Amino acid sequence: MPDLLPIDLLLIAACAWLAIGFAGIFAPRNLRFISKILFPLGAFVAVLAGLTSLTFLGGATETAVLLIGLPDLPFHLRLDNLSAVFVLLLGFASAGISVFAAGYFRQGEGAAPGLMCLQYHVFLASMLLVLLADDAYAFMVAWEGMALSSFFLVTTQHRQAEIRRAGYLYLLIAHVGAIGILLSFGVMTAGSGDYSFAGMRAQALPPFWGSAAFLLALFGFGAKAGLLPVHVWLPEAHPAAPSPVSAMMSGVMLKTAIYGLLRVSFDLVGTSIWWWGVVAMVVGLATAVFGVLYSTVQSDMKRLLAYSSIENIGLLAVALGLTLIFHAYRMEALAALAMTALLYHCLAHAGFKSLLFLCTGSVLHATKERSLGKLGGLIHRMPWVAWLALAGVIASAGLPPLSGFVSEWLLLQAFLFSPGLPHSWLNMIVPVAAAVVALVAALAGFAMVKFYGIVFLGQMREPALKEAHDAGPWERAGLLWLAALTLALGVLPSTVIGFIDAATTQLLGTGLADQVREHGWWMLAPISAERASYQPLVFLVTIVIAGLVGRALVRRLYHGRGRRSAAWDCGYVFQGPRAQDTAEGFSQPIRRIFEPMFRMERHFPTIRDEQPYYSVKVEDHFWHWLYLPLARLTNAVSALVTRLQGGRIAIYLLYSFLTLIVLLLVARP
Amino acid sequence: MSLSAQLINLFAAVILLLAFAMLAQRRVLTLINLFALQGLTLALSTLVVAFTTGQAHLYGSAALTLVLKAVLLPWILHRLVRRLEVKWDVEPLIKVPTTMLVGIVLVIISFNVALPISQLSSTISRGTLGIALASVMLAFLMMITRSKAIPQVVGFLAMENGLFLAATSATYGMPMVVELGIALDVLVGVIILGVFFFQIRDQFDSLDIRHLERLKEK
Amino acid sequence: MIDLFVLVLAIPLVGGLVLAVAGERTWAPNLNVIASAGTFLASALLTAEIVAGGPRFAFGEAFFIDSMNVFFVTLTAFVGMTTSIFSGPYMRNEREHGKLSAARLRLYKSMFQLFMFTMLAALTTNNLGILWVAMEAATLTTVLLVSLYRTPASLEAAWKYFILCGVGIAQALFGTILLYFAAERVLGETGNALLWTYLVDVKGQLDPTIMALAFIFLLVGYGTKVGLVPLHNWLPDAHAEGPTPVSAVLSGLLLNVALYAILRVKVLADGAIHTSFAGNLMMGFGLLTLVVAAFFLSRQKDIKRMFAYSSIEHMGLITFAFGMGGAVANFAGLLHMTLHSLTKSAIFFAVGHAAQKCGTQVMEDIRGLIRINPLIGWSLMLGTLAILGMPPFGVFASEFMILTHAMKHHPWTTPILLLALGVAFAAIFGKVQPMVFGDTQAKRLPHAPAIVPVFVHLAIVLMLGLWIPPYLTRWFHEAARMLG
Amino acid sequence: MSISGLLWQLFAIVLALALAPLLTGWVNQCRAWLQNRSAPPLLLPYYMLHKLFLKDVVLAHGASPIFRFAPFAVFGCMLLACAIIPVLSTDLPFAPAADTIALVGVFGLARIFISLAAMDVGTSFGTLGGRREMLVGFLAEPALLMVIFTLAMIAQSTSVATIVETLAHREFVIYPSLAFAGIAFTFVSFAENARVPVDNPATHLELTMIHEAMILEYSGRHLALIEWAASLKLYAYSCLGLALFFPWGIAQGDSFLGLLVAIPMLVAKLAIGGVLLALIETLNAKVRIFRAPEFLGTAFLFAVLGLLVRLLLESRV
Repeated sequence: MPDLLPIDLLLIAACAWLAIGFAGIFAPRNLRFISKILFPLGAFVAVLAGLTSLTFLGGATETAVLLIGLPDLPFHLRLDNLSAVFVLLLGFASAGISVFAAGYFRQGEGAAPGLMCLQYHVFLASMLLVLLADDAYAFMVAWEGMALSSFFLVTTQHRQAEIRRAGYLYLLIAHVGAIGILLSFGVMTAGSGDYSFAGMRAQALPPFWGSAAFLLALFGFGAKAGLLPVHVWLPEAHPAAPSPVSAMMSGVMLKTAIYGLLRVSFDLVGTSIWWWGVVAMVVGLATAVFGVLYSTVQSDMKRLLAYSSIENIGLLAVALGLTLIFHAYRMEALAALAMTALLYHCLAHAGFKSLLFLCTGSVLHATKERSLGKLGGLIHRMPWVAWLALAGVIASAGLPPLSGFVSEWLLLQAFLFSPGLPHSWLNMIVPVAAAVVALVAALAGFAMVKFYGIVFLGQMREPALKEAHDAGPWERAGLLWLAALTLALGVLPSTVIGFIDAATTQLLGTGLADQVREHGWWMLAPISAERASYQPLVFLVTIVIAGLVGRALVRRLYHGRGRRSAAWDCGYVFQGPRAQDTAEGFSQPIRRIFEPMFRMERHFPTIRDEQPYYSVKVEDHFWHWLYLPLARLTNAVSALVTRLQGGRIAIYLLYSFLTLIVLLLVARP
Repeated sequence: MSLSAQLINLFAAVILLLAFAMLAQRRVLTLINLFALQGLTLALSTLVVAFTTGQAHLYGSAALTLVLKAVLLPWILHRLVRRLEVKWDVEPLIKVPTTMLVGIVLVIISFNVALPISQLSSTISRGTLGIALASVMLAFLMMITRSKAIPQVVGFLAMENGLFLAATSATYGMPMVVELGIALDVLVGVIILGVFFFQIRDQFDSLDIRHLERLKEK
Repeated sequence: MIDLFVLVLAIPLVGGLVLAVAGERTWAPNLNVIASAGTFLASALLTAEIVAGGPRFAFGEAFFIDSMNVFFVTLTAFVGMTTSIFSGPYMRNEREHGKLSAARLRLYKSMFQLFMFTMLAALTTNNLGILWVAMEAATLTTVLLVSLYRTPASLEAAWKYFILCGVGIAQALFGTILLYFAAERVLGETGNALLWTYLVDVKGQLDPTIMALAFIFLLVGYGTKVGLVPLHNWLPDAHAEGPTPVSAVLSGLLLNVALYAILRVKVLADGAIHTSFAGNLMMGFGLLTLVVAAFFLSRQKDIKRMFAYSSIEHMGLITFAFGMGGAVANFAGLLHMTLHSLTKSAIFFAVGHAAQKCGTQVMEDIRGLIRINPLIGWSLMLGTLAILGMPPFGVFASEFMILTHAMKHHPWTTPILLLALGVAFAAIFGKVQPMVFGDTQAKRLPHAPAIVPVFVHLAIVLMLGLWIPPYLTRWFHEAARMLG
Repeated sequence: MSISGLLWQLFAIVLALALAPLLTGWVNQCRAWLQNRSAPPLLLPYYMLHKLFLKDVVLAHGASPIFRFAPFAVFGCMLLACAIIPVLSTDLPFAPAADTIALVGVFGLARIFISLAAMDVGTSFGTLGGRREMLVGFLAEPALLMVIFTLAMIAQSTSVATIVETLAHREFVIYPSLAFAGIAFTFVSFAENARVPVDNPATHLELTMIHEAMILEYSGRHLALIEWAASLKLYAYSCLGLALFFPWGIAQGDSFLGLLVAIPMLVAKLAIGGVLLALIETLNAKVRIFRAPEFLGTAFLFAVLGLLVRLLLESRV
């Protein structure tokens, strides 16, 4: 079919997802059909969508207008390179997640499988539509559809009150965010009443309104992404959701918010002011530091990952800020560098965070346990999951040669150029921001070691863990796919940048592809080889060869003998699993060093305690500083308002009477 | 000013006076009688207008008012009072002198509001529009200040009287079909209210509407 | 051939009278449904006729059907039909629970049909006086419906409803008199001075001072029935204490009809006054209503009461939309009215079943509906999401249009609107979610719930969010244009 | 990439492998002298390695494959680091494989592996060591990156080779920022190499140790590799410090003569560096673990100051 454009194919993919979803609802209890046919089918569609956008990248923008929508604002769709990059992300990440999900969903857990199948695929389709939407209405429909379907997925286990609460918080903040986005669109139409994106592009906004639109978008999309201070839903919702859903939300959905921010700030607003970048950067830094610190002190493995997602979103916001700053000063080459870092990190995070969340899913299935304090030593029972999780952990810690490092490296490179900025304050502050980014990256390593070490290594903390089983074939396939993506993104940066550069070029007018291509596929040198270069493959191969050669040599020159024995107990007899660090113990240094950042409730044992125990509960300051006061305020206003309805008919009549009198006296045509 | 115009103004003044009297009255039976008197005055006033202007349908209107407001409704109310054995409106929610003061303010407001309109009117009875509005407002005030169900209903009906007065004074009455419809509504309304009184008394052992304050926001 | 319009009015009237006499027969519930269905059928055919042939009169010039009210007629007849379908099993359950006697059921069915009749008459009449009469009659019929249970609470609610709406409507009568007065100065004493078709032709010549006063009285008067703050106090009580089908029609239809009356008058006022006086008043009331109702929501304990406040809130929004005026806002307002009727009645259906299942209207005692009966649970959930303006449900479409229009013409109102919508969302969703989800120990009911109407409503609402059929668009546009 | 370049690269790696234990031995010897002890033989580290390689590996029952895999990975990482840092010439084939940021990444990777391995057996000391190592790591890494940033801004490049070339082979300029960066770098390298103020390589007192606590369970060839890797790390840091702050003597191309000169220069510089290291270690005392953040915080502060000084004083040069 030669006349099917990529945008048509993507539309078909969205429809296919919807069809798959509705197919599930017709056999809601037929688990075999749903998990072994529908979910793999969904994964297949996802791969196709990813491939479609891969072939499209670099191509000319395509548009379509659908028959549905409002009478004078039908759904406009548009596939350009920016959308395509994110469709790529969506397709490839969700393929792995869908395959995993095929093996994950079981009978009798939460909602009926058919219902979940519907919600899951509607979620996918609406995310795709978000990326393709080219008018405010279609965007908002898709956006809220995404929020809604994911909300239902989050509350699958709705019998638990805390999960309901998490879902509520999630949908509420998503809704408030959506209001912000809608307002932002409204500002961008500049009163023209044209709510298609084309109409917004055509408007030249004065700086004040441009800034208003940007800030509203930052708030609105930030609420979805999990930027401070509207992040509170994220650590609640992610653990509540089934793992494939957490993976989808963290890996893909959060990126749609980044997509929206990019779309608004580089495409729709049309102007750019330097301090926007500073705002984004400051918010991003705060988010990143906050996220990573809280991630290190969590005792629930999914919460830990959720906070880690907040951190990554913060880094993305920093990259966005940097891009905006460079863009505002017309330093497009550097802006392109920062934006490449941004897009790359989106892809990388989609890969490794989905991978890690899926791993927690397997662990959860095998052990029924989310609390780090009751896990441990799972590498013995679940080698597949453990080794694949290691890839995610290394990438997530931002270490070479996997995907997380590439984006971090690009980001730091972009930071190094900030002294060229024609603004002395920025010159001073931006490098300090780079220092914070470095701190965040290092702390991420801490969090990841904690995660991996406590879940998979050490002794099993509970006897029941001996019964744990490894992931099934479908789950393994999904994990492998994502691990492979993580590896590919790690060692083939130039190739990947060759693809995503189309988006950068589209938004900024210039890209990195030419410089990158100059040096061959194995080497990443975004500006010039002299300035900075990175050859991940050499990296990987050297380490592997050094390890292997070392091993071979040692065996050849000496021997390979070994035996097993009990671990050395340092003279203590009690070296059971309880002697290991708990999750709380591991993060004790962090709590101590960064004490003011946490709101802690601690109980210390005293000498007189019959049964001494130590406990610590870490809470988010924002609850007490922002959300609870807000709730109290609303409540107070509400209490005031309800006095209107006091029950006395005489008073009611008086209202009516006074209204009439006031109107008669005051209102004049 | 012609005699009929003077007569109409007189009747209007009587209606206003009766409205004040009702506002001050605490005995339920007297209240109903005052209401009947107001209906009668209204019917007479309409009759004068009809006679003066020769509008045929105003005779009908006057007859309707007479039957309904001066006879039928008071009769129903009397029966109700007897059956329900209520004689006193225990005490108004606001003290009577205060109510009267507020009433005077209301009259001033009504006159001022109605002034620009009555200047536009060409009817013989245009000056009474302000009085009509004032009696609507006074009836309203009465409803607000009464704590028993029956006085409240009387207030409601007195309001209708004011509205009828307004209709005749400004426009020589509404089209007949509308007037009939209004009359039907009022009649049915009073019957339903009558049924209500019994139900309320059954449920609450009283017609004091202060019992009816349970539905509220806490 | 019988005039379709006659059928539209005659079926409910005759039905109501027959049911008043024979309402205790076994076939009576079916007759109720059949009469409603017949009304709907007739009105649908009438709509087709009007769409094809343009506006027309009936019974001389007493009734007038144009593209605006025919749409309300269809909507009213449709919701009436689904409500009657819903009320069959619902009322049977109520009876078996001993809450209602056979005589009361007879009263219910008869009054329901008469209520439909009064509303259809109010919508179609050409005479603003008759409009008033029909509105008052609608109050009377519903007063009986609200007090159907004869509990202290329902009596209190009905009493307040009667008195407040009675007083309100008396003010509307004063306004009507003033309007008549203004019109008579132009049209002369021909007796046509209350006929809409005549009035609309001469609206430019009506005296602005009188019209302004008349509009104030009419707005306060009919506004009481619409539920505009601070005239709304009867509304939550009446909704909460009456039987659920009555709550559904009150919210879904009566409020609309009252608003329709205001709209008709607004056209005249706008024509006479030449400033946005009427619009500004409506916008002010709309905003106040929206905000106050939103803050009311979070402290509710009774589920029907909460959704009653939600109705107030939406009426505020619609009033605001019509207040802004202009083609887009009017279009959005009409659309929102339609969608609100459909959604809110669907919600009340679901709520009715839910409350029946759990034996209470107290939200804290309703838990885990989705486990008792997934259909009821999902219908309440989806209905709630729809009414909260979640896409892809249609309410979002109309809210989107209202918001964007407000942003364009009255930017200062947008934060207020959004604040109210946000607060409402937090309140309603926070209460509904634990009702739908979670655990429960409720029992089964003897009669299967009539859940089809809910899904039919929601399906239409969903469709309108994604695709508004062109003929509907045309129709809405035409109506919006008539509103100016 | 020429054959001779490749050969020189291999030579540099072999040199690193050979010199690293020697450096460790030299430092130990100097320290002993300074502390008035009789010094162990200079070649003791080689004997140790040989002995360990000969011994059987004793694995704890709970040890997983990660435990066995980690020593090789750590060793590989350190070897890569040594290959990247220009010790002899700035123009070796591996130079573009990684810049300074990637170098920090390599150290981070090694740290992760060793920490994970420490947690693997599940003893109390292992996890304690692992967490302390990560603590030191997340404090040291940003400081190190800031040092690198300062240098990168001077050289307009993050590539180590370019930095060395800028500093050594172009016009000589006094950079005050370098002083700050140098101090910060010294602090960091002490912490990173488990040296005295932060850790004490000579102790096995459980409550204070970091590095030793992590490798308690290792034995035989695994321990040998880890020890060797530790030596390599010290060597790599020393070379990095020398390359960044005292780059003179490193050849520019792969000319035989230049490289021939570079080797003795390197050995001399390392010898002096070793003495200084021992001296500082002797003059200081091990601090409590929770003083370590202060120590490294100071390093971070210095590094940032260096950066600001660079921006304030030198950017207009």
